Amino acid sequence: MNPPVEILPAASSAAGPFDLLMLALLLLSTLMAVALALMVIGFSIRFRAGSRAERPGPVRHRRAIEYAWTGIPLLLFCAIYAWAAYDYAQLFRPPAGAMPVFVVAKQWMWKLEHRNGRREIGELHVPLGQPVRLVMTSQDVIHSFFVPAFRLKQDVVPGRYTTLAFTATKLGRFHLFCAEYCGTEHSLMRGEIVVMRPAEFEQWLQQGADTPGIAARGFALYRRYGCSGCHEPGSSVHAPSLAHLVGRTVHLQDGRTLVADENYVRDSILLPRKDIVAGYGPDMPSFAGQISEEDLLAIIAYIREKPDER
Amino acid sequence: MHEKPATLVKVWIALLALLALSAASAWLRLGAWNSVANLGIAALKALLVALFFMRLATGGALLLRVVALTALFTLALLLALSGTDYATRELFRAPWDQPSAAQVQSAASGATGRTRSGPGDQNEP
Amino acid sequence: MSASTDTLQASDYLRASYTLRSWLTSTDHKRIALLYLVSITAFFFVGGAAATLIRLELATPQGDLVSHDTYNKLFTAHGVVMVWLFLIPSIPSVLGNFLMPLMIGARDLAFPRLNLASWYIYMAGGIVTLCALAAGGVDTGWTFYTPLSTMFTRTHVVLVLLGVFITGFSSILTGLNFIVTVHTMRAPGMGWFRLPLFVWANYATSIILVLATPVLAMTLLLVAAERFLHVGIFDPALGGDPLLFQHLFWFYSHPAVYIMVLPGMGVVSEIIPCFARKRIFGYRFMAYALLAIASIGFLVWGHHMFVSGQSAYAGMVFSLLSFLVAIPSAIKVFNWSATLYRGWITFSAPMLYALGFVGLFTVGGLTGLFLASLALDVHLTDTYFVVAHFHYIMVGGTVMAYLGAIHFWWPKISGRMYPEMWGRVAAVIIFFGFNLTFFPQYILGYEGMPRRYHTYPPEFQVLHLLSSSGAALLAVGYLLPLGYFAWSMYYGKRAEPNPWRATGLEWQTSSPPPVHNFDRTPVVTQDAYAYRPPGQGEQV
Amino acid sequence: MIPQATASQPVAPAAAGAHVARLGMWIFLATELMLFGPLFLAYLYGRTHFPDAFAAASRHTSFWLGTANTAVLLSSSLAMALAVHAREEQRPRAAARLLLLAAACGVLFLFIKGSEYAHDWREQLFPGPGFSLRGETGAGIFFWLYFAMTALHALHLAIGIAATLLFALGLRLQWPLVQPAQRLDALALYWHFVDSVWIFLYPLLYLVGRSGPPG
Ligand code: HEA
Ligand code: HEA
Ligand code: HEC
Ligand code: CUA
Ligand SMILES: [Cu+2]
Repeated sequence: MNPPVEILPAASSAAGPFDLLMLALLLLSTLMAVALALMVIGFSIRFRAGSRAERPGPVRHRRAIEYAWTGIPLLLFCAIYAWAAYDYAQLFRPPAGAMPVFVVAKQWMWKLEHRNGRREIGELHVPLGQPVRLVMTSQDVIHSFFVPAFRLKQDVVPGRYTTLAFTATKLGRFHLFCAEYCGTEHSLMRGEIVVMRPAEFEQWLQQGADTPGIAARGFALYRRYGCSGCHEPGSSVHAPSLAHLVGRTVHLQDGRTLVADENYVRDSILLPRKDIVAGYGPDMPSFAGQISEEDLLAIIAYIREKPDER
Repeated sequence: MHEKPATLVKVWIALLALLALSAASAWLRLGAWNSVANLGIAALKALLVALFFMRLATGGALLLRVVALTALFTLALLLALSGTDYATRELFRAPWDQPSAAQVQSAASGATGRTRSGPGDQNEP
Repeated sequence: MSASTDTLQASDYLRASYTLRSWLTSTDHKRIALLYLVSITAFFFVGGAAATLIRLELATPQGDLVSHDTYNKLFTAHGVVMVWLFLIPSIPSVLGNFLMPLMIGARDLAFPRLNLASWYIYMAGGIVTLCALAAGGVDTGWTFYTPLSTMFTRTHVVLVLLGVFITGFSSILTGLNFIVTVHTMRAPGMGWFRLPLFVWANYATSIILVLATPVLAMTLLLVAAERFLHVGIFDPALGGDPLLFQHLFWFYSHPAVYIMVLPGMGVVSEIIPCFARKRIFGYRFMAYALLAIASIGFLVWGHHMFVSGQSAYAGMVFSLLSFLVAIPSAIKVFNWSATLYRGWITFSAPMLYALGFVGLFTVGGLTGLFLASLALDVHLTDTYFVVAHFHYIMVGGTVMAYLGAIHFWWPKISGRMYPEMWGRVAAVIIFFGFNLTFFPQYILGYEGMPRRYHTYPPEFQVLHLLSSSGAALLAVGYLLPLGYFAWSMYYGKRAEPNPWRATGLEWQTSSPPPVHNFDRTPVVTQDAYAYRPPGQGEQV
Repeated sequence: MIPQATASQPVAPAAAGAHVARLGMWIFLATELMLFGPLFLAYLYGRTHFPDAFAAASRHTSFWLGTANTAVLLSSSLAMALAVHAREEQRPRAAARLLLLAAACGVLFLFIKGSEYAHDWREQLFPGPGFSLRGETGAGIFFWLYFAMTALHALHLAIGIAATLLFALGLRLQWPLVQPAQRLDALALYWHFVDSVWIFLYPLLYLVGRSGPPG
């Protein structure tokens, strides 16, 4: 049990800006609420029916006041909005070289896999001070990855990837909650985040690497499902090279262009007819229903790191 | 005060002509303009129906016109604001996702066999 | 018409006939309002019973009172019953029905039979929902998020959807009736800017009812279809999008929160001028603000989806719009406060409730701003902070206003006075019980306590205990009015036509009003709220 | 505000009946439009995410039947508008005949629609097991929306037909229920609305990708 000395630890780089904005808004609204309360209570006492307060004539109705108390909140609100939106946008800009961790949520547990293949359930070890980027999906319903000490939360949606980036700034163990209601044992879908010193983390990571590494597993799957049969140079099928695909700009047949990310690769595998690459035919078969979420993540991890063949 | 039967018949003829036009235009290869033409014609037809058959053109229908427009506008809101989500969802991850980071990484990690080196060492110079 | 106060009026609407049948087939808006009053009160206690069990369970961190599934069904039932069967119809269907025709000087609503039909539809929906709950309930939360509701839960989703679906049509018909009534049935001289703000509020509410509820109806049908036929609109495996449901649901449900609060604002705008003996400050701004809330309210639904995987750009648009919708609310709070200035204020029970509304709505609204702030919502969403936010507005705000309204118009409705002393005691108990229940939840939420949690880490227990004890106090506060209103029906002092010396046409007719509302057509010659200081000319 | 009694007339609604009925019906139509809203949004979603599948699926609908049906419905609307006109000119018999004509067009529409459904059934276009366009992700969504939208429309039309027949009969037999002119007016508004919905369903469901697959 955490001692209630500190209401809530601030353990990520997002927590500082959050608490600052929270405090600012708290002050502003307390100010407003107290001012209003004083006004209402003050008037109530001063102008109670029996009081002798002066009430000279009918209150003249001043438009100016009304415009003022429309306009001033408007300006304040715009300022808060801009501040909050700026902080929000920062959450989507992980520093370069963030360490990827793959997360698969299911009723009612968290399955996590590090890049070297070390897997954990319900617990996530991360190094202190280094950016981490979670690539998350769900096998069934919507869940939500919530770490209060980090002030971060992101829904985990079936059928696509959502990401969450953070840098831990405090050693220790922190709650991990599932925050989106997901059925019977929603409240038991909890876990812990363990923030370790980088060196210890490194050690920890090496200990339990029970598989050859997620990308290597992906490579094996890549061959097992026959992707290599079409996508490797020298294959007889006319299919695009997948080297450096993630992050590359892709031109589609219908004229659109987009930057390939995990969701795009995922859709290419499961819904190949959705976005056809310019210059290729709609020949890729759909693998929907054949590859498990974890295997998909492994294949994508492989494609992410796939070197140039040439 | 209301439309004469002759007007109504004329409107009907116009409607049928528009129908023929949209049916025919659908067979032309106009790309995205096919839809624009079809839906534009549909809007025109609906406008004719509303103005003449439903009598929004006649005087004294101001309130009714407001009701009709409000409903259309609300429907448009549903489509448009949900549309902002769908139209920008893909945009949202890609540019902020630092594709360059991905490349830095894959360049650094080299061949796929080299998995034993943890990600930590990339970040510690 | 003031002479006949103490004589029994054979023609008043309560005594026009006594049989059950005459009540169940009445097209008199006043009788229909009472039908609603009875049924809505019953549903409130059903929802309250669920809340009681929730708070009991949460008194300890372990799930020792009920099982996981039962807990999940409890908060779902609580949300569904409170939102659709209690709060949405509460003020419009009971007081709106009773008062709108009286306030505009009409004999009835534009479509009296439709009005009765609305009640039957409401009851049908309510009974279907209750049956579904009795048959085992449903565990999706009141939000029915897909794909949990479509593919995973094995509870009675479709039956509950059907109940809500049916209830929706009752809302639609009520809204339609109100709009047409306000447009076409105003008494001579009753121009738009002479309407009491309560009428404006119900008019604005009706616009939302009419435009948003059908979307919910179709959305619920789509969920049912998805469950039966698995068509794939919400299933990513078939190309669908689970978030599509959220867009559709919140397109209705955000405007619906204004359905729940606008009528309360209308009530408060009647009560405060009356007990401050002053014209409301900034009448026109108040009227425009109601319309502004109703219309901008349609633009902000995406603020429930900031971390759902919705595009961040869309999030930014919705956040900005959410701040905009707060402006008219701010105007209202300021104007209510300003109305007190230089008034002659008395503190009868309705006024206590109204002031309670202003305070608690402000706190709830201000915390709404926290949630609308993108970066803050990332942490606060789906925690008890949200639970506290909406209870502050819905319970602290609207339920307070509803109770205030019942007290205020009780003399008109029943022809009897409620016991003033008890009214004040209950108001104070409710105010303190409420804050004790829900203020700790803000702190819980900030500390990260997720909502819809059956069990929780032990460090949250202290605050949960405070909240549960507050709920007990709150329960007492809610049971009191039930008791003394029932008492006053038989033993209360007889009410004069206008016990509060209020303006407004409803006070010009006898208490309780005759079946036809007015003996003679009222002709309006003054603006609303023409209050004068005591001694400077009487009202009636 | 002391209301002054001008006359001792009983309180009567201030408004003319015609206005009340029309306003009520228009507001009802607004709710009807919003009822279709989620289907349109689902369509927008599917169409933008699976443009090719939607085009391919739409090519499986019956172009000619859909077009003919549109013409039938537009004509029914003309008959309805003329009926209202006749009723206002105090020619109830002519009005009744025109109503019958409108209803007949409606029935014809439903008949054609039914034969279309039968055709779709044979072609296995009902999404579900045995759906013939399984391979094309998104085609299922298209056809589901196709059936949902057209069925909802047909339901509305069927209600309209029933009401129209009642009115035709009532006008002939002089039932008091259908006598007030504004009631027929309201029915006509409903009918034209149902027609307008179809005007949009037609290009959305029948005309997508008619000019052939892209490329
Ligand atoms: C009657 C009900 C009601 C009302 C009126 C409101 C009003 C508002 N709500 Fe609330 N809300 C709900 C009921 C309501 N809400 C419910 C039920 C949920 C949760 C649903 C669920 O998930 O189950 C919810 C959730 C909710 C969320 C999503 C939280 C989440 O799940 O992440 C957000 C986010 O933006 C939000 C914002 C707002 C805002 C900005 C207002 C504004 O309209 C408030 C405006 C009022 C004021 C701002 C106060 C007065 C103003 C002043 C005194 C001005 C002076 C102030 C300054 C100058 C600072 N609400
Ligand atoms: C609209 C109105 C409304 C109202 C009036 C209330 C009233 C109350 N609600 Fe609320 N509540 C919601 C709407 C409302 N609620 C919604 C929409 C949700 C979200 C649901 C979801 O997540 O899906 C929610 C969720 C919710 C939760 C969160 C559950 C969770 O996330 O796990 C809690 C917890 O404290 C709670 C408590 C209360 C309490 C203590 C009251 C009190 O004010 C109630 C007081 C009334 C009484 C206490 C009744 C008195 C009667 C008796 C005492 C008789 C009892 C009889 C027996 C016990 C046999 N509610
Ligand atoms: C029968 C041949 C074939 C097989 C097998 C195949 N693909 Fe493809 N793939 C293609 C073709 C052709 C394209 C280009 C057309 C398109 O975009 O659909 C393509 C496109 C892609 C793309 C998008 C490439 C880009 O540049 O944007 C990805 C990613 C991809 N495939 C991954 C895979 C994976 C992973 C597998 C195995 C699980 C696989 N493919 C199996 C033929 C194949
Ligand atoms: Cu997983 Cu809640
Ligand atoms: Cu909202």
